[in-house]
Amino acid sequence: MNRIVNNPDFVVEDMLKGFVKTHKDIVSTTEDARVLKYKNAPVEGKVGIVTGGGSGHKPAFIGYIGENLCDAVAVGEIFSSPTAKAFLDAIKEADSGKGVACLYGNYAGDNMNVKMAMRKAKKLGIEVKTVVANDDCASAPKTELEKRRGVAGEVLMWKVGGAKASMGGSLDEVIAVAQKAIDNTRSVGIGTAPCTIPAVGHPNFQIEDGTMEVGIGHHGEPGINVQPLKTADDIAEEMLDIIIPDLPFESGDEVVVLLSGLGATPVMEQYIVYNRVEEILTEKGIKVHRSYVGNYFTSLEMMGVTLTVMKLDDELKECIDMPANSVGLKQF
Amino acid sequence: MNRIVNNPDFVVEDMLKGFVKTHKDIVSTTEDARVLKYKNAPVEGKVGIVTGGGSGHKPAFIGYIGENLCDAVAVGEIFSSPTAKAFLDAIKEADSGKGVACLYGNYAGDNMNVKMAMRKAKKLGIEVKTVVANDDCASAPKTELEKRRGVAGEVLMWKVGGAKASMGGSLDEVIAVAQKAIDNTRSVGIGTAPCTIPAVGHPNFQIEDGTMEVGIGHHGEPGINVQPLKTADDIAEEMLDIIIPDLPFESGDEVVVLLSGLGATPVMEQYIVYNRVEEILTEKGIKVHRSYVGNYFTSLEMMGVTLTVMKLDDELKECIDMPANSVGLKQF
Amino acid sequence: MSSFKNADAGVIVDQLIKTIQKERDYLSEIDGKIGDGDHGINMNKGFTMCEKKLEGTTYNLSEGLTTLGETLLEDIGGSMGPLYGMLFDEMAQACEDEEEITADVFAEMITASVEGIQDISPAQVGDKSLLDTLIPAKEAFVEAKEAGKDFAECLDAMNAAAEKGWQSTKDLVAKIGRASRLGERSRGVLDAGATSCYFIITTIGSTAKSLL
Amino acid sequence: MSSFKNADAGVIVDQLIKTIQKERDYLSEIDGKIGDGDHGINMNKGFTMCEKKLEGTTYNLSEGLTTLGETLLEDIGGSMGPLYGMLFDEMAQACEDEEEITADVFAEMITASVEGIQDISPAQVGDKSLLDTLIPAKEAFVEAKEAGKDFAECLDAMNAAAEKGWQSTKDLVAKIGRASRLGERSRGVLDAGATSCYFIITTIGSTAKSLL
Ligand SMILES: Nc1ncnc2c1ncn2[C@@H]1O[C@H](COP(=O)(O)OP(=O)(O)O)[C@@H](O)[C@H]1O
Ligand SMILES: Nc1ncnc2c1ncn2[C@@H]1O[C@H](COP(=O)(O)OP(=O)(O)O)[C@@H](O)[C@H]1O
Ligand SMILES: [Mg+2]
Ligand SMILES: [Mg+2]
Ligand SMILES: [Mg+2]
Ligand SMILES: [Mg+2]
Repeated sequence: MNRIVNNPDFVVEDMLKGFVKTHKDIVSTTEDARVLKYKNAPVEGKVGIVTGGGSGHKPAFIGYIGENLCDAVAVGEIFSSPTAKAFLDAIKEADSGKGVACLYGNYAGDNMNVKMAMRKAKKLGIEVKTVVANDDCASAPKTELEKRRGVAGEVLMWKVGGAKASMGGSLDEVIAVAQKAIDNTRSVGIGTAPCTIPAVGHPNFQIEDGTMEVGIGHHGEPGINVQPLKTADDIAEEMLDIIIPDLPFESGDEVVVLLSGLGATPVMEQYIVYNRVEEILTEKGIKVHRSYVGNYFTSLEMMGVTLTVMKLDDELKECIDMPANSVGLKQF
Repeated sequence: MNRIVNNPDFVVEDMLKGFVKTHKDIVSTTEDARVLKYKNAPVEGKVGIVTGGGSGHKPAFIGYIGENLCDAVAVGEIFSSPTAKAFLDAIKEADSGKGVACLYGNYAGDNMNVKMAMRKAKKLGIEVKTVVANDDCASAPKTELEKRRGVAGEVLMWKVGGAKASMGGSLDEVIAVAQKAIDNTRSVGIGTAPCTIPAVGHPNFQIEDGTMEVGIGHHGEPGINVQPLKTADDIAEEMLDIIIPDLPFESGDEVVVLLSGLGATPVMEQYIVYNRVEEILTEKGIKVHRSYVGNYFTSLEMMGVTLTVMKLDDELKECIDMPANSVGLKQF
Repeated sequence: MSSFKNADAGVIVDQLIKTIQKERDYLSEIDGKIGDGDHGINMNKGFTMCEKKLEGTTYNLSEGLTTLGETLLEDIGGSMGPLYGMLFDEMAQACEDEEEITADVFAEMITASVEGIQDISPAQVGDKSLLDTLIPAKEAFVEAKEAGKDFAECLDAMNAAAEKGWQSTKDLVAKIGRASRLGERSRGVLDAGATSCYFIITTIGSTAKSLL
Repeated sequence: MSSFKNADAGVIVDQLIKTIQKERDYLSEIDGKIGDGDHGINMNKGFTMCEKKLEGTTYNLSEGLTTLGETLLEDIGGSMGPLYGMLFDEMAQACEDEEEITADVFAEMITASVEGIQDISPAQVGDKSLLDTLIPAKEAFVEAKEAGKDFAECLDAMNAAAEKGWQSTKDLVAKIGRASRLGERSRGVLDAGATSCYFIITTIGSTAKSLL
């Protein structure tokens, strides 16, 4: 095991300490050790944006705390939902009285903990509404959208929701646009090597060398199929063949593309895949308004990439183009 | 091999295409396919900043093209120096008539190619001066500073030199401050797993599982010794024990710390190491003015981290604190 | 006796803590077969934290259950935190105003716990989860009571149904949780959550019976 | 004859290209032992690019060498680009104004090439690099000439010294380049750059001799 850690049971605690030391210009700690907040949160007169999830996805989730992004984040153990208390505390930290939009991903644990937190928030008189990201095409058929997992599309959901809140949107407006964002977003992942949770010490799933798992989830959830590893160009095509008909994206559409590495795949390779992604989209008459390439949503040192495409309208474009300042996404 | 590439002989070409598509807001291509430039370069009345090196170090080198950073970068094959022509063309693209500071790392190939480029630049009447980064403590004893390699300290050298040039510094002033930056910077790397050049197909060096190589270079150059893998805290201490006495850094100093992953080591682990680094520095009375943690200078999917510490004076601090906008480093 | 005192029944919570601590490794072992092998660790962590909070205090049943539920909700994330947190919290609320825990009160406690869990989880009987233990146990208790059985007999019926429900998970294909990704491969082994739920229900049942 | 015409000697460049193409795999094989196994690939890439540029054109020796040197500098990075680029560039410059290539001119060519390389590389004889071939070859040529030998005899001396210098690298420990990181483990195999330099020098020597 080539992990650089101390006690593997306390990697999240140790990581948070280092994170806060490094980014005190953006984030601050709260009374709850499992909640970090934007240093200016709650922002007066603004709807609060909350998210949360298991650890191991750097820069997600805490890396998206910041200006025009998330106000507070609940932090779980590696690949495991934060507690209901952490979600509740994040909600409290984010609320300035205008309500809180909790924008998170569709996983059983997160769903239950958010529900518990919302019950308690209601008692405290805090209005909370949710958008549950379900952008992963590979996790369920189109007829069961509500079963689909949330993956890197969450970054775009936070970007859009965070921007709307900063523009002065009401809770309903923020929820509506974040929901629109995720409804117009499709993702798929390709895995080429597994990852190891420090406290476990061995990979909790396998991907044979020379093969790739199409549709893999952010925790190694199995995908659509396992194939011999293809070229970058063919991988780009394979991913778009899943994503494009699913929404569907059509000639004349304008889109945002987010191509993220899963952790250990060199960014060089991500640009190689992205190059072909943009070529194919262009061939199909789909215009790339903006693209993000890099490690935006990872799974420890898993290898592979995820591709996320979001169809824009004027409102979404305005939100995507708004400046933002966080650890994971800085945009002027 | 879990590489996501097309023809392994053309990874650099393919990567550059994807990079330019993604970052056209910052970089642009030039007539030389192996030179990228800041879209506004040459910046009128400003000393040009040039660097270059082998590929595979994302976001270095091209990720540091941008506002108040590098104006043009020469791009080599994976882990191999760019051509003399590429360095020359980068120099030409960066020159606005005020001369060019070529700030690069101490490797035989780069030294020779830069020298050749400078001969030709001289014939064209372009004034070029160089600073050769040699921040890697582990690569030669202190008595042979001129043999030391340049590693992640180059990022700080570019930051400082780029800022000075944007502040209106003359070529001599830019060179002086960049030289001061690197003279006050020490780095060391710890490797925990090797990397594979796509065209080679197998790792070109070995690090046994459960061991770490202290002092490893950015291409797997062997370090000081190989040890059983330590905890993150002990690794932090081991690295500082090499760095601190070398300059030496002393109580009362203010420093910038850059902790970079080598590629596949999760950013979570980097924060864990950083946490202890800052603790130790604080214990020693050394104040961290600013820190950078993340994949700032990688080696494909090598595992491990490099630690870089730079001692500040007022001039260096002013340069480090200046805003910058590039792919690899965005600072407001 | 047909009831026991809330004030005397803090011991039920003590026994729950002891049981989970004792079964820690077994629970992880079962989870390791088709899950990620941490169920015992997760449960033990939560119950032991609760033990620490209760240490040196006096508490009746409803207070003990409240602390247990809150601890799970506050300190254990994942799925177990909210599921068992809800279970104990609802049980506690259903008896917090009662001095005497009668069969009627107990029926309300276990019914409330099932409803609470169903409020946050879409899991159904047959999905291979703790509900395969919990729901039959609740139904057996309620049916026995409606059939006019006394409290002790109801508890026996509940315990027997819990065991049967637990064992039923062996032949099920997981439709929920981590194991669901294994499809057919999840058949043939017991479910970890159903196992911990079996220990929890039968510990409550046996300890309650001893108080009658 | 004691000289040959610059105009007739483009063939030297043609022979250099053919030699490197022929020895490509051997050069990589040698580099693979203590380097990264790409020396033949790097050299072949540069020389074949030069071949393409020269195709369909006529060129004398200095023009051919200029194109070869420029191609290496422009298209081959790493260490080989500047080192051999410099070597051929300096050779070309030393004869570009000469119609006749005499022993004196040739001595200047090879001397300039050594000086050019030393201008950019700190490598010394004994460091296990191409200089272990090149410098003895140059010295042998110059000494033979100063001893009054004719051009052909000087070239023979040069070729013999090149071979001896090349073979000397077998017992050396690398002090420069990639292999230097192996320390003692770099002893016992020939140096890749010294090998390509041996092929280059002896191809120049033999072809030049055939033109006399
Ligand atoms: N949505 C759900 N509803 C009910 N029970 C669930 C649900 N998800 C998981 N479980 C139960 O959780 C158990 C696993 O618990 P545990 O190992 O502690 O959590 P994790 O799966 O996060 O590692 C499963 O055996 C199953 O009984
Ligand atoms: N600084 C140097 N000076 C002279 N020769 C060198 C130097 N560095 C490397 N060499 C030569 O280069 C050869 C290796 O060339 P090649 O394999 O093409 O490049 P690389 O080492 O970058 O893969 C070595 O065998 C050595 O002779
Ligand atoms: Mg788990
Ligand atoms: Mg588990
Ligand atoms: Mg080589
Ligand atoms: Mg090489």
